[in-house]
Order: sequence, then C-alpha cells, then structure tokens
Amino acid sequence: MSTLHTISKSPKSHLLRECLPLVDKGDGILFIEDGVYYCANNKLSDDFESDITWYGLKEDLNARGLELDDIKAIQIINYKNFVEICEEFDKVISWF
Amino acid sequence: MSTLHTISKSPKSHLLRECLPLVDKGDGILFIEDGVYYCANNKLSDDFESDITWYGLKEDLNARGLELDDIKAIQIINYKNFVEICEEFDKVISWF
Amino acid sequence: MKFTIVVYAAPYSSQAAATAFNFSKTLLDEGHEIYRLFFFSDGAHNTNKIARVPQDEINLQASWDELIRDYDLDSAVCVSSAIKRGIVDEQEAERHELSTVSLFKSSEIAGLGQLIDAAINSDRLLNFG
Amino acid sequence: MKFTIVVYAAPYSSQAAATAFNFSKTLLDEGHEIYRLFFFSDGAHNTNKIARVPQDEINLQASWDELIRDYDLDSAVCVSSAIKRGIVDEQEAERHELSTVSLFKSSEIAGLGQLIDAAINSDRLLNFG
Amino acid sequence: MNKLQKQTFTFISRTAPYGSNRPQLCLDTALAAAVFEQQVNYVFMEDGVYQLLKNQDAKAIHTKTIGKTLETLDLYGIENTYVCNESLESRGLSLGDLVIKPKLTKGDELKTVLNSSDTVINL
Amino acid sequence: MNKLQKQTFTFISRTAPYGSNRPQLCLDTALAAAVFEQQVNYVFMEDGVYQLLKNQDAKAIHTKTIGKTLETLDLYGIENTYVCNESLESRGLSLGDLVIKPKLTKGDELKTVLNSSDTVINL
Repeated sequence: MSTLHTISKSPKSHLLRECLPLVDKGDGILFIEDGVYYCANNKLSDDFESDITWYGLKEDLNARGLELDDIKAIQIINYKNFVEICEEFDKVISWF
Repeated sequence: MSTLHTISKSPKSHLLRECLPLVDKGDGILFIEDGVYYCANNKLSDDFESDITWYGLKEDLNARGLELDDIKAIQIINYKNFVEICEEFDKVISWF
Repeated sequence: MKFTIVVYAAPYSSQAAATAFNFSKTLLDEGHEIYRLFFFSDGAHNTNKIARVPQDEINLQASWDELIRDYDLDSAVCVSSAIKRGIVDEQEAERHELSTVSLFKSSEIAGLGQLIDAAINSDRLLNFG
Repeated sequence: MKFTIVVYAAPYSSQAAATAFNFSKTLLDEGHEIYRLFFFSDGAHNTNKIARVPQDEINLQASWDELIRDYDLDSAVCVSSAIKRGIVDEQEAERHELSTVSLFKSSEIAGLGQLIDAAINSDRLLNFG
Repeated sequence: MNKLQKQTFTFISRTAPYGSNRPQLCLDTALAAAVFEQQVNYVFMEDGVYQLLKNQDAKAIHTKTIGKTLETLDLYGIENTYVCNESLESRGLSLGDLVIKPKLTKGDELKTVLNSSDTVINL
Repeated sequence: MNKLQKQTFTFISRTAPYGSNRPQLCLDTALAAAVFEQQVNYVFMEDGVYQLLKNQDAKAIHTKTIGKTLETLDLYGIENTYVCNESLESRGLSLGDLVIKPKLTKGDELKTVLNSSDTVINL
C-alpha cells in the first residue's frame, strides 16, 4: 500500500517534520498551496530523501513566484497530474 | 509606551519566538486559548525573562487541565483581570 | 475512478476550498467520477446561496453550485456543521422556524454516516482544509 | 475606558470569536465602554441571524446580537467581507437582487474607514483571530 | 446508502483541544465510523496528546469537555487507540497524565497502522 | 465619524500570500488608514516576506497577484515599509529578490517603530 501525502502549509508549520516519521518507502509527498514554499528553500531540499517521490503543484508555485529551475529533487506537476498521481498511489493523506 | 502582547496559539506555532524580538522591557505577555500550553512546559518557562510580566488566562488553563501550581513565573488571571491589564498597558498587540 | 472530496474550509479566508474546487473540476474534466462532495465544519459555508462577489473575483459558492448541477453530483453538507453556521434547507428552516433558506438546492443536508459511506464506496477520499 | 474589538474568526471552528465575546461581555460588566465592534473577514459569520445551535451549546451569533442590543453597541461588519460570505442587510439584498436578509438588525454593513475611525477614537483596540 | 463493507479507518488527531474544533471533528467522524461498524484506529499525535490530559473542565469557556468523552472511547467501540511516544515526551508528559492508556507507539508502528488502513482522516 | 486626528498605525504582515487572506486583510486595512491620512508603517516579517517575491502570477489560481499591488504601495501613501532582515536571511532571500526595497530592520529598530505607534494590526 503506497500513500500520497499532501502538505499545504508553509515550512513554518513544520508539517514535513510531522509527517515524515509516517512516510514509507515508495510513498509520495506533494506540496500544494503554501506548502510549495518547501520547494523554495535549498536548505530543506537537501533533506529530500530519494526513496520518496517529491512533487510540487505548478499552479501554486507560479502564483508565488517560485523559480522552478532551482528545484531539482522535485517533480513539478499541474492539477491534471495531481489527479493522475492520486490514481497511482493507493490512498491520499492530507496534512494541513 | 508599554505593550501587552497576547499569544493565542500553542507552542507549535513558535509565536513566542516570533514575538519576543519585538517585546520591550516593561511589556507584558498574556497567554490565552491554546497559547496557555506555553505555561505547561517547564523547558519553556526557563526562558521567561524577568523584565517582562507573564500572564496566563485562568479560564483557558482550567479548560485544558493545566495545573496552576507548576507555573511559577506566570501570573494566573481571569477575564476581569484581562480587562484590567489592558488598561495598565498603553496598547495591545495580538499574536495569532 | 471514484473520488470523494471532503472540504473543511470556508471560502475566501484560506485557499483550501479553492484547491478542492480546482481538483474536483479537473478530475471531472479528466473523465473521473465524484461519488460525493462532503462539506464539513466551516466547509459548510461553500454551499451558501446568498453570497455575491465583485465581478473581478471568483464566486466560489456559485462555482460549486454550477459544478454540482453540471455533473449532477451528490453534494452533502454535514447537518450539525450547517445549522449552526446558518446553512439551512427548506426542511431545516421550517423545523427551526426560520423564514429563510440559505442552502443551494444542489446540496443536501446529511449526517456523518454519509461521509463514512462515501469513504467505503469511493476509490479515493481527499481532504481539503 | 473605550475599547474597540475586531473579530477576524468565524464562530465554532476556532475559539477566537468566543474569546472576543467573553472579553467584550466582561469589559462591559466592569463598566467600560465599547466604541465599536468590527467584524472582519470570517468574523462576518458572527452576525448571521439564520443560525440555530443545539440546546446544550452556545449560540454565539445570538449571544453577540443580545449583547449588542443590551448595551446598544455600535456593531459594524466589513462590507466586502460580508457580501461574499452571504451576510446581507435589506439594502444589500436589494442591490444584489437577493430575496433574503441574513444580517442581524443589530449590526450594520460598513467600510474599513469605520475600523480606522474606531482605532483613532478608542483608548484600546483588541484583535481576536 | 450503498453496500457497507467493513473497512479500516484511521483517525490521526494532531491538534490541541478548545483552540479549534478539529479534535471534535475528528472524534465525531470516528464515532460515526464506529456506529457503522467499521474497524477504527485512533491516533493521538503532536498537540493532539493534550486532548487526553486529566482534569480538563471546559465549563468556564462554555464548551463540552472533550477529555470526558475520550475517557469512554472504548464504550463507543473504539478500542485501538495509540499515542505517539515522542509527542508525549517532548511535552514533558507520560501515560500517567492521561485519562486513558492508549498504546505507546513510534513512527514505524504507526506506518504499519497506516498501511493497513483504507481511509485516513488526519486532523 | 468623529474627529479624525492623525495617528500612527503600524501593520505587521507575517503570513505568506494566497494560502490565507491575511496578507490581503492587512494590506486593505493599511490602504484605508492611508486614505484617511494616517501615518502608516508597514512591516514584512516571517512568511510575510514571501509577499514581496518577484514574478508572482496568481492567474492560475484565479486570484489577484498581491505582489503587483505591493509594488505600488508608495503611490497609495505608504512609504514607511520595513522588512525583517532575519526573516529574509532564514529564507535564503535578499533585497534583490523583492519587488520593492523596504528598510532592512532588526528587532531593536522594530521595537522603536512599535513604541511610536498608536495602533498595531498584526496579521
């Protein structure tokens, strides 16, 4: 059973730290809304583990003026892809 | 000009750390709502500086089952006192 | 694939209700199905038909109503969330002796059993708050 | 002493609106004055007259209404916050061709100038959100 | 309602009581799941552990005391309760401070709980 | 309205744009204060500094782009803008990343701003 975790608050919320102990190998983490600021911080992206797939929602990144080039470990996806990956994972857990 | 600062979110919010750089000598800090959990944590109360007056709202402490004896540096006040200290300080800044 | 979308947030004060709407619209555009929309807590405010919004902004309540009607969706509002927030249909207005109906006809007042049922009978349940 | 109370939060989903109410009631009991209540953003939901609440719980909207009438308070709801949240008085209902009025008679639709005025003319301004 | 198969629901309650209604929403939904005879796991994490403190009394703030309801979770058919050890410790709390005795768990055990769940409500 | 004396209002905007409406509430209130010819200070702190990032475009999420409005704050009579240095640095940002050039400040300077203020709106 793989899980897609969505995170929708800025790093100030520490939601990533809260969620990581419950994230399994093969799970995915998608940053949406103010969660996309996790993608902006280089210090944070060093922590992004490679046995998890990392996603950032394009529409929310664009709105906030976050440059996509800086983000290496993270796949930038749009709403259509958001729906697609909900199919790929077995369930979705929302962190807000 | 002295200021009363109210903090109404739990320590997870890091509101105290946010607010402290803007708190002056002679100011007061009042914990209300989930802010009263700041009163519960011994580690935190070591940080409570003595040139600031610290308050916790009784009604919110009681609701949450927080024992008042543990809290030395903090004055426990009720709503009536809350109104009174708003008079004593020159203005109120809310942190939420 | 059958989705259930649970909305906990009021429109306008946070982005969550708008995200839920965009996600719902996209999945329907992509040929998926919504088993049920469930509006819970402040999410109930999304079903208020009284709201009006300036022309250069999105009317999220009206957008939900349109989406629900266009796709003939099952849209449920938690009864205890709704009544205390002033969201009532004709039946609840009558029961509580209120002269006004504020719930869009496209949504129905429902109990939490409808949320459990939706979780069981959907392939995916997504929470937006 | 003259207070102005600004409420940003909806009732029930967070404690802030209840805290604002308790504080307001206490200061009036103590003989102080409220220059103005100002309901802003989701705080507008506090002025909705349609809500009903189970008997063992507090109806916060009705409690505000009662307090405002008992003390003949000046109570203002931010116009742009209110309309998009379905809070309308008779005039706004007419203007927007709505058949229902949802705002308690005890509160008035107002602009942000009323908040600035209140800050200037009060001894203390408190924000609850 | 359509067919009601028996599924596993896990509720993660991560927020403090009274400041928001999230603990109550989480609880109400879990109780509904139990009424419909679903398998229910209930996890207290982060500030959610504060819901279990003894001596709560929310009369003064005109609210229901959630700790009282949580005391009787098992009567409602919710027996699989978990509390995150790290969340307790970092708040200077231990099982003795709580109104019930949930299973003390760490990250890996919770992963297993989540993996065996069909639906997770995370408030 | 009663007499409108000139007072000093300080607005502290501490939250990220788009995720909540708090940046917009703070801005709208400050603009109202400026219209009524009050003395206005505007402080960007914590996640609030994200409101000033260049290249924002909120079309895709059907919202007004707040960065565009903030670019023209001075035209609305709000010239005393401040940004917290520590908030910028901890986010890996510098003045060059922002649409305007507020005064870079530290805690002590902000204390002075707050001390000289009659009303502080802190969102």
